Amino acid sequence: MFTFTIRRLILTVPTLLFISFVIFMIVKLSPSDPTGNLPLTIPSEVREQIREALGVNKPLIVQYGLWLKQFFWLEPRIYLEHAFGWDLGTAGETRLISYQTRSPVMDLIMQRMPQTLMVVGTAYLVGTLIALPIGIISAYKQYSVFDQMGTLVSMIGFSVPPFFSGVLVIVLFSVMIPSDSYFWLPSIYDTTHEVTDWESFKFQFRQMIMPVMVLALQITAQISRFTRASMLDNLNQDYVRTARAKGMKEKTVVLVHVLRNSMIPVVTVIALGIPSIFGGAIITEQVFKVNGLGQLLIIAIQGGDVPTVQTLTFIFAILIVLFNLIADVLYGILDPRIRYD
Amino acid sequence: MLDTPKEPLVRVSNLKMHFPIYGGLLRRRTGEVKAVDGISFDIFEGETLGLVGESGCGKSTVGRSVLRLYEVTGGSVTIDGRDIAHAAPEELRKMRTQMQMIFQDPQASLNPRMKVSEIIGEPLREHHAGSAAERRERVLELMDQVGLNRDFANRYPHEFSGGQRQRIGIARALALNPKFIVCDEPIAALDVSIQAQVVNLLEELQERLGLTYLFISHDLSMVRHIADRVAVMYLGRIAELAPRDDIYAEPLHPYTKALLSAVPEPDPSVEEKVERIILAGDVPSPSNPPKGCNFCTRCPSVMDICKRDEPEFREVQPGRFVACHLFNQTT
Amino acid sequence: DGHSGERGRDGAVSIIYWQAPSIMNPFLSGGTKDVEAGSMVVEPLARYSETGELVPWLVDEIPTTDNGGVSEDLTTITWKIKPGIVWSDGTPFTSADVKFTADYCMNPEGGCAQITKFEGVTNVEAIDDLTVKVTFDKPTPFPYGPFVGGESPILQAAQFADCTGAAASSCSEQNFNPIGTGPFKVVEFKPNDVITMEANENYREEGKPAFATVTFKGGGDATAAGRAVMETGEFDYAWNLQLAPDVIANMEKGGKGKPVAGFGPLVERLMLNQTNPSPDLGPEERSVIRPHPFLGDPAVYKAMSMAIDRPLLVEIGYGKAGKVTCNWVPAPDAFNSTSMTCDKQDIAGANKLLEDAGWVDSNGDGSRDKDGVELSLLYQSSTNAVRQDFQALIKQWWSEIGITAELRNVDSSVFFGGDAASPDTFQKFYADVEMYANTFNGTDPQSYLANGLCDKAPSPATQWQGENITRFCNEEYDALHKKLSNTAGLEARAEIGKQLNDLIVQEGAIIPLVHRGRLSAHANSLGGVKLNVWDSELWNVADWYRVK
Amino acid sequence: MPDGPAPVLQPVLDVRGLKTVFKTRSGEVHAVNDVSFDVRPGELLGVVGESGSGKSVTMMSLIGLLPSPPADIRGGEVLFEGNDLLTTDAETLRKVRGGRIGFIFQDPMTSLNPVFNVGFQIMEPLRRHMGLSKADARIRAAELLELVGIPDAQRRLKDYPHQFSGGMRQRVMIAIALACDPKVLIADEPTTALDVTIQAQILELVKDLREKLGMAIIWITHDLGVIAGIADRVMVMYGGQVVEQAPTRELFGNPQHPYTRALLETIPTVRGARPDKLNVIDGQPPILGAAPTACPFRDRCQYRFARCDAENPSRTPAGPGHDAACFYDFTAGGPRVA
Amino acid sequence: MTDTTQITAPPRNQWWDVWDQFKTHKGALIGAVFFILIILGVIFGPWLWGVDATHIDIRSRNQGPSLAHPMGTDQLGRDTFARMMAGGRVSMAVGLTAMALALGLGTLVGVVAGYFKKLDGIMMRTTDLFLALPLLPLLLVIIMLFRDKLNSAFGPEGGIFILMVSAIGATSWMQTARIVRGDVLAIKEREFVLAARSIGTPSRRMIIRHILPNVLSPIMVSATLGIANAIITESALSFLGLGFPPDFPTWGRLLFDSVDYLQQYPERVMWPGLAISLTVLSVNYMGDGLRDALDPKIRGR
Ligand SMILES: Nc1ncnc2c1ncn2[C@@H]1O[C@H](COP(=O)(O)OP(=O)(O)OP(=O)(O)O)[C@@H](O)[C@H]1O
Ligand SMILES: Nc1ncnc2c1ncn2[C@@H]1O[C@H](COP(=O)(O)OP(=O)(O)OP(=O)(O)O)[C@@H](O)[C@H]1O
Ligand SMILES: [Mg+2]
Ligand SMILES: [Mg+2]
Ligand code: NI
Repeated sequence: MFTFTIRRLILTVPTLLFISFVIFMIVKLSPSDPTGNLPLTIPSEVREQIREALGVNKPLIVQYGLWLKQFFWLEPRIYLEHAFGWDLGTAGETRLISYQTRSPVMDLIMQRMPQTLMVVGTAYLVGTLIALPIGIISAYKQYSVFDQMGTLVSMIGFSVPPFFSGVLVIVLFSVMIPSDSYFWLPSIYDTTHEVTDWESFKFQFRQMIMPVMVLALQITAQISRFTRASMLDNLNQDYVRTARAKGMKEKTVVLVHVLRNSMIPVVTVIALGIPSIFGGAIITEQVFKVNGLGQLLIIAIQGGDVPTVQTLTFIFAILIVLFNLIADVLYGILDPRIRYD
Repeated sequence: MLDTPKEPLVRVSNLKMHFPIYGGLLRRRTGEVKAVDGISFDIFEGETLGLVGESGCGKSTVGRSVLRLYEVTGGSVTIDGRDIAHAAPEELRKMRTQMQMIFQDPQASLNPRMKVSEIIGEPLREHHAGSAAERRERVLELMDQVGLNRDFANRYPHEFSGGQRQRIGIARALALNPKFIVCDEPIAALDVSIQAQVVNLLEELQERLGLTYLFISHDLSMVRHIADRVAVMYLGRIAELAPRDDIYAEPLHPYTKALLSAVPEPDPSVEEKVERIILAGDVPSPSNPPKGCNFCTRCPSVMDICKRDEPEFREVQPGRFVACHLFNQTT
Repeated sequence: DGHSGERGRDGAVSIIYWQAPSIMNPFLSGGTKDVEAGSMVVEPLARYSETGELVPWLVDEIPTTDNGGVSEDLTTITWKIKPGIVWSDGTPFTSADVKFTADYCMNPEGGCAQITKFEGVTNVEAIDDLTVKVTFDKPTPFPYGPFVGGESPILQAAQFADCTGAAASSCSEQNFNPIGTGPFKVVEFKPNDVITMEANENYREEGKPAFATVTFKGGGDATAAGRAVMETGEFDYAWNLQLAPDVIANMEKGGKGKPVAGFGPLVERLMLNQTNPSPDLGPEERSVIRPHPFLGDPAVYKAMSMAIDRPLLVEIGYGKAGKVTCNWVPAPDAFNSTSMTCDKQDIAGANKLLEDAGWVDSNGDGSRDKDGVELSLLYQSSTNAVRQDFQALIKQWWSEIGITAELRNVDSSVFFGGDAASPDTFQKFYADVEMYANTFNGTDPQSYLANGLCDKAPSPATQWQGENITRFCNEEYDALHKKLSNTAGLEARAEIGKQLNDLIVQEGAIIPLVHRGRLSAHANSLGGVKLNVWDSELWNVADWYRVK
Repeated sequence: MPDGPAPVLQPVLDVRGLKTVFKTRSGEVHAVNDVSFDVRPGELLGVVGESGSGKSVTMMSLIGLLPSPPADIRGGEVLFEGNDLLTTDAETLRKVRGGRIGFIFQDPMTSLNPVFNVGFQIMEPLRRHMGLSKADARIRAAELLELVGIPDAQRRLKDYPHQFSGGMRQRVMIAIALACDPKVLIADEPTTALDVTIQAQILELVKDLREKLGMAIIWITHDLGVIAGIADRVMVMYGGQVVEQAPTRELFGNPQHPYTRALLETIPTVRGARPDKLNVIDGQPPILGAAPTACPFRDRCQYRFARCDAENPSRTPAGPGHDAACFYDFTAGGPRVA
Repeated sequence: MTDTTQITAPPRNQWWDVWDQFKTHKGALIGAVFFILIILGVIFGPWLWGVDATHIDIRSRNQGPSLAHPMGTDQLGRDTFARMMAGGRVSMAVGLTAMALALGLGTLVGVVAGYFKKLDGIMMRTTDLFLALPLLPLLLVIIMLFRDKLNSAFGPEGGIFILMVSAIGATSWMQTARIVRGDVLAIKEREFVLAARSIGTPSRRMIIRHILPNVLSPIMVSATLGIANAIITESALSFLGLGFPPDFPTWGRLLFDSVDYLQQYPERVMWPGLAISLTVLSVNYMGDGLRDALDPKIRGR
């Protein structure tokens, strides 16, 4: 297991380098321009000067090399300095700067991380927690009314785009319900809100309800389908019959024997889904103004902010690769039959 | 059938088939499964050589290597005087008409999405034997030969019973008029009441067409019925090879003895008298075979030398070959 | 009712901009959202009021030739700073800061987005602590570029000392949290997300601002912003609600807030290519060679204009935030020409015009033709729902007068992106007609009117840089504009301006469609809002208060 | 085992008129038709029959292990310790399963749960049925493993099923079935998937255990050789019915059903004479689409006559402890007279 | 030794069996009926309805459902019903083509990787690589990148269509490739492949005749999921402003445009929302049914 993990980790390095190059080229070649969104009143010479100042016109390879150096060598050192108060001689070097905000990209990302984790993470958790029982019961009572309803609801959840469901709940809960009502929910997420006491916690809870539920609907749909399929696979296995033949209670049979086996693929699917939540929640973030990583990315793309797009996309790629690895390792840990060495 | 000419049709010498195992940090080759580890035998024209042994001892691998369905690790196989193990692809393709195979699982060995006529006709089409109409005629002929109703030509395999499916497999093997057929456990997946049908059919065809069989099975009683000579395999090697009557009457190798004694007798009065040699323990893994004699971990009459030296496979009586240190003295 | 009292008496106010500010330093961005967010903190010497007049801000009076602030030869202007102004950190605001600001923006390595404000400036001199003299390289009848309006505020020299030139971008702390003289100061700036501000305790006016804190939220879309102010009441002020009129009307029914509109010089217009954009020509010739096969014919462009039902366009696209206009420069009022009318659609008239000019559909393919030239054109615009509606409508009207149009829309970041390698920029104008909106800063259109000068036409030689998008070229126009740049006095200037405007429209370079206003919304409980389209919308945020 | 005059004991398990039907999309499958049999304490009842003859379904019906749907038990009673297992409540049934009746399944490779260690799986019934503490259960589990001949039992409790070979897994299954000292052990083809040498080991083990523990065993197989070696009494099934039932020796010596006879004749042996040609049973097993109205074997039967097509024969005595469901009387050499 | 037993079923194509099985799955059947209705509707609908989807009738804008306009009209007075059908054409075409592309690519990669051991490593690494690329962001970038080049080559609609389809297709083949590879690996070990090899069948024919027909069922299931996925992705891209141009109706676009009017004209949201959901639902149910129908194990029962 250990050597497997190490081996996979080593293998990720060239993969990631290659991915970074691909992303760089794609992003770089895209025709969007950092000055494209400026008002028309700004004349073209000025635009050209701005571009020059941003370093847009340097040769591609130089830019890529610089990016590599900044991302892999400079930024980690800066974080080490922050964390431990060391001096690693980063003082004079230029960090990875976003075109739009003229501030270090990594700081932007760090700033956005809490929002994204908070909302999207909770949604993932809630979605999973709802999905598992639905999946389990649907499988155990296959073709029952519950199962049919579960299927229908989860498929609708899968097919309704969040820009629709999001606006729908906003109209229902923020507009139709008077704002002094107990059931009123805020339509705009306050990212500056800090939880300090019960009241502020309640507010946080209320403002999270809608974005979390809209996102969770999609997650629930997928995971419950998957759980159901996995449970169904396992319910027909011979060992289930063995467990019954041993006189175990139905509850034990389903929740101990079958569940444990079914969870192996489900857990890995859940792990694999985690990186996608960072990028995948873009639309929901947009609808509820939860300005997280997704919104950062969209704004950066629209503004031709190459360093931000490049870095964010690459971080997503790292996350995907990492969670792939985690999923595999998890598989190995959960399933005693799998031995990677 | 002892009057078979003494010229072997198939000659296998020191055949080795090792499957690599990869592992470690860089997926290096860390070992190998020695599925077949240096075996030699001849099969004479028109005879049936039975190959028996426990599951996983390498029987199927031998059968497949002989037909070069695997790229062998070492040794040579000649069929009808031509080297199979090292033939070039196109040459090999031509030689395939000479040698065919019948498979263990009649369900799995037929493509579920092809009609019976297509399955049987495939080798013909592959080797451009005749026009479509001629091929069709030949297919029907083959179906008659194996006792399949001509009306079934347009059905799919799943519409047949196990025994019928095995007949389809046999018809396919016969399509190109081969001389040599490897039967890899053709009856293992069949119900007792159907096994006999298939075995009888095979025997009948052999008589009629002068076929040569390598008959692989773990069912010792069936092998006794069909084979002229029998080779007993254990863990990638041949433990004993002898004419059928000799081996059943007086097995030499301790493993053969144990194997034969373990076969239950469907007759209580005989069964009671059978003296069982119960072997202890399980078969070692072929990736990590014991040092010395393969069988030394389970052998009831194990000696010190067995754990050190590998016994030689040699002729101890005329026509009887054994690989066991017990027979070192006898020549 | 809350007009006066102590500073910070009204607690919190919340503002939503659906485009999120990414930086507080207007010199590094130029985006309206950034300029306006910055305007709450950093201030210019003078501003434009909601009526477009110059008002002194950090000075006591506007320098003019009358009061001697502007030299007789129109080459210098001298600003006298109001005494006693301090930065929010308590240090005094001096002429050194003003001079520094000029140096900061004029540094060629800094990539200053407002450099045009300093066009022609040769020297900025701090005469004494409270006096600054700006010298221009030639007589400048309108010398109110530098230090006037939200785009050109004063930065604190002490804070930005290390941020000049190439270092400008790496000063994120300064750029996010500039020290200013404005009513508020930044507490926390989250780029592209939210800004929290609090009242500047050193603000020069007693009892202002009324609000102690500001939450300035960015992101989302105009619909959500409007809804948050007018329907759910979560926010007090929403900026620039570019929404369909009936959507706005419906939101207003929410009863929590109301929309306010203001009109600057922004005009949605059709630009008619004066050169030949035919793809058969090579890249060096396309949109360079004159004339256009048919757009130079007055009958054609007049008919095209007559076929358009402008009131309907306004109703569908902009509602309260739009007016019918026939002018290129519809504002300020003094410059708004009244010589043309165009608020009636006249299909029959247009048809007749074309008929009389010999344009008939001789081959029956639906488009009129003459001498083998078909009246069929490519009509491009940026990708935007309202523009596509306009395209569809106009295409239909034109088809009624026998002109077929092929529609095309290009993503706005490409269209306006100015990438010399892309064939789809509005500058290259590889189409017959294109539609977009443009405006100018401040109240003086001189440099805007320069967009009709022959030598401003983009071409391969200038890497397609240049603002004369239609490639309009008329000697009379060039001469008239020259005269403008040497004329002082508002009335005289306005007269010339109107002539220029009429000339370019009548010569068929531009078909103005809609005079677009800015529509914002504020909560009913927010008092003191004066929508200003000539400067930052938030120009008078110090005067805002809560209606009790 | 000698099957001398057995002392007449009360049967521990008495099955009467069991009928099981599967409802499938393509209609009903009458898998078990009116099956009756019993086992006495200490007796080993062998059950033979070709694939699909209903052996497994019969046994699983007994203790309610068939999933319903598709299975539907249409009738009969299963008397065990004074209860009818078919009608008793679920809780009692669960207590019987694993506690009083042990079950070994056909396929050792898939019958153990791959993600729990073997110790856990053996301890489960111990803790549930015998209420042992964890520690006690562990001790007992180790004993059981040792009993079924797995060396180093204490350590191997922690191993997972995939770490055992097929033979050992089958032994673990036996250990689980034996865990609570059941009165009846049902073994469904426990050695079919194994090699002869391993099979011999397990047969030896079962003989031992039966002597030691004195339980009744029902042993299902299609291998008559195995039956001959261990059974006291044999029941032959065909087409969802019991067609013959007799003490082992009697059955092999004097088969009274044409199917049994044909079966015995087809089987080659490794000992004794070698016939030139193997006998075969022609034809196909019956399709169990409807409740039988005629003899299920008639299509393949060489003794078939008119009555076979009209009526389904019921089991009639053919000797001491011997009965067969056939209209043909082999002793007399002609159709049985009613 | 002749078999006397007659299997009385007439000889028939195996697809009849698939169909037989499929028929018994009620959900799948209803799904298929809906799907076919939708397809027929969008293909022949505009032709029967005869109202041009781009025709502007400014006088009758923002109308509710009526006889003349069964689904009402939009802000320019275009007939929503006609636009729904025109949009459905595009959405369906995007769904089907993108699915076909993803499927083709996925199957090709999967089969090649599974069948040729030598290519397995590199193919699977490539697949992993694609899996590791953050798709939505890249999709956005790719669309920005190529949109205008293709627009100029194929016209605005053709260009964006090609782009959409290839972007969605090129970023969603990996799952199929993985599944197919897995199945091919398993099928390669099945004895009938060995049997074919023992006859001397070369690889090409082996793949076409033996491997492909047997990986059909996972491919079909991927296909149904692919359609749904493509339709949804297209609508998400519309929302982010990167889909088809605003004047070009697709269901995603119509839905997005009408979200602003949610309160005034709720039916405008309903139509495209309903269409997308119904299509996805029906396709999913069809997938369920197909999976069952194509699985010989289930079919055999
Ligand atoms: N392709 C392969 N790669 C690696 N190992 C293999 C491969 N094929 C077979 N083996 C191993 O080689 C050994 C011999 O296998 P083989 O299939 O020849 O046995 P067998 O005697 O035919 O058994 P059975 O009676 O179960 O068919 C086994 O240990 C098996 O695991
Ligand atoms: N779940 C099921 N649904 C429908 N039919 C079934 C089901 N399970 C078993 N059957 C049918 O019931 C009959 C008896 O099956 P059973 O498993 O008892 O046979 P068996 O005698 O145990 O055979 P084997 O020796 O192959 O184990 C068969 O015809 C089988 O097809
Ligand atoms: Mg084998
Ligand atoms: Mg069974
Ligand atoms: Ni057997």
